[in-house]
Amino acid sequence: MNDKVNNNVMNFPSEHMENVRILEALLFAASEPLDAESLKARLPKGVNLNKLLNIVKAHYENRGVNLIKTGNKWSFKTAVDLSPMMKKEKIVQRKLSKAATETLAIIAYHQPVTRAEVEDIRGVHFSPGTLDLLMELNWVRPIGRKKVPGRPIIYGTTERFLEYFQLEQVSDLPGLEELKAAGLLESRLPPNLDIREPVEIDQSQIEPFGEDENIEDLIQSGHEAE
Amino acid sequence: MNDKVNNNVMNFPSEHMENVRILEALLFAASEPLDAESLKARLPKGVNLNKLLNIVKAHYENRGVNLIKTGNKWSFKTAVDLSPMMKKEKIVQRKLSKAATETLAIIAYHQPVTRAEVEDIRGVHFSPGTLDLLMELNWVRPIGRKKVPGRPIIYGTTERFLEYFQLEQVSDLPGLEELKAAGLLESRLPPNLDIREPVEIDQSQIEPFGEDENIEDLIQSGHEAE
Amino acid sequence: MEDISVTYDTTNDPVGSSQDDLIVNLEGFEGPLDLLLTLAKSQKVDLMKISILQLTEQYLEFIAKVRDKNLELAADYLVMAAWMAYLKSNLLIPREETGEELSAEEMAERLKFQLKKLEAIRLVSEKLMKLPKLGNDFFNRGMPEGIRLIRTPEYYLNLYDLLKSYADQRYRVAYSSMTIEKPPVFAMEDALIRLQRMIGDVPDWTRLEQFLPTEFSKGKSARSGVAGTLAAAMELVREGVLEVQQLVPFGPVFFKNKKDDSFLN
Repeated sequence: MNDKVNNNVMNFPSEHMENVRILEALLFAASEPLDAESLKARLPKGVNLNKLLNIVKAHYENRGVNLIKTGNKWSFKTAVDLSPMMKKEKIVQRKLSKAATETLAIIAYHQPVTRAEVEDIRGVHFSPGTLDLLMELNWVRPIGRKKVPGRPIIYGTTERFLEYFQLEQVSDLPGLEELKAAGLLESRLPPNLDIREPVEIDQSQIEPFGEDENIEDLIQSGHEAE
Repeated sequence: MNDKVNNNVMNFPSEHMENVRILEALLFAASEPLDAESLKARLPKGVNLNKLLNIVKAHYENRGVNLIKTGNKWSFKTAVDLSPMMKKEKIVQRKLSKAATETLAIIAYHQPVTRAEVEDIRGVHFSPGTLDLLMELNWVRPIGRKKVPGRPIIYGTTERFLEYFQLEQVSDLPGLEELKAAGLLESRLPPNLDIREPVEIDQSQIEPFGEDENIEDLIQSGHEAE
Repeated sequence: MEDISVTYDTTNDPVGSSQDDLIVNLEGFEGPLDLLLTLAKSQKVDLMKISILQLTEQYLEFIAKVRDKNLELAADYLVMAAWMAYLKSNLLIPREETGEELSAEEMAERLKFQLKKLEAIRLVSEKLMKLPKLGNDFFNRGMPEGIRLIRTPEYYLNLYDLLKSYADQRYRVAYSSMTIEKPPVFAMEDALIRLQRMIGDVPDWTRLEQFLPTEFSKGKSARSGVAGTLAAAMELVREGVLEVQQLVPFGPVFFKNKKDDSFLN
């Protein structure tokens, strides 16, 4: 295999090969399409840029990635015939919002908790959809009802949450001393700082959902008893 | 020229060519390294992924862009030897402090390791923010708790760390073999002070989160079920 | 092994330089172990073969010089000095082994090993940082087109951000709930309402203290009660419904209903 590939490489006139490599790397790493001027500025002086571009273009012609000219700028793009399968589910990754991150953290550290308890701990009300999003991501789930008047729904983290953050168990999350040692908390702490040592959920404190209860409905309609 | 290039393409067994193209496109389009499971999910069923990856790797071996394996993930990167030509793309990077560099090295070479062990080797307490910074860079993460009183958190390096230094695995760290051979990775002084054969990390002393690969499998299967 | 044990004395530390230079650089040391390592390397032999006795002398001499110059010395340097002095005396006068405590020789060997270990980490951390680095020597795709892979959720979050978020949020809440605890104040507005309601029933001179609400009549909060009530009283005097009298400086203050007074007269 290596022999074959090396032969391919050797198909380029050797004096061009090094410049071709540089051109490939530049176009690959560039954060925007590059015009001839930008390319020339980064290549050794006196190169025949058009010739190099043609070599690269030809090399990638039938591959999964092509060299494309748009306007007077050059860039690599995935091959057009493959782009439907790339594009179909092309998505922009978004970082979880601050509110959702905080809510998730509080549920993880203080679980099992009710919605009202999370709001109390956070000191602000939920924006609608925060909990929905966390449940959609399958990081948080309703695990039953609290054995108190009103029987509010209580929430906890999921297996998926542990897998995503590569934790074996909830109690592996760092506690106060460890957060402090890791520099995540300032060394001078207010006396009333309330940091939980995260613990596994004690199932005896929880009343499981009834068989006739449709959890999805309860959550979506917001009819949980608070 | 075109003939020549087409011949190159034809050098691949034709039954692989379409899959090679898809693989190239996936790896080019991805914003981060991809593991085998992610790639398989996008390729026709029953493909021999390793064979395809080897074909692509060999094809790019001497080009400006290379196929790189870090951890158990694959990505294209510009060739390291072109570094001098890529000056303009360089990202200005914060230089790590001596404390942070040493802490990173101790965690990388001695992992899994507790904070106390790092402090013991350096002979000083953590300066606030050292671990914080390494975790923020996503080079270091808590990977479990040690099975000793107090169950201290143990730290290890991340896949991002491997990607950053272009290491396929932790055992590729420079000088690791020498350290082992000199008995310097032992947490305790050898009783008779003879230089001993390297002792593998005693896994029974650790409450593991599981080998990375296993975790990846879990994630994969868990997600597919959704 | 050879590599590790040989390379240390080829490093370019200020080993050859005098102790005065080292003293100036005290700030640059990462604790006593770092200082010991630098001193040990000046012996120019394998770290496992250094003379601990000599190293002890070097360290104690160094600490003495620093203290002569009245430079600030962190406590752990002094702890180490005390330990080194203890080690030295034990090395000079070997004692009977108790079986429980480490012998002086063992302690010395342990120290050598610790120094060697630190030195080894220094060496490998240099090697590590010399590796090609992402974003510096090699690069990722600059314009990833993005694909959704089955395992990739639309939202992402890393463990660091999760932990940081929790720590920050807890910290913030702890501080905000502290600032909420303002000292209670008997506002003039409240005092006015109270005084207006009460004054109709007091035709005779009555001490100010009688008008204080119970929660502002004792301890520190009484000050606020008196101030608020007095301010309210002044307002009522201005409106012509109240008379205020104080017979001696700092003496008790008396209030009286003015309307009733004028009726009687």
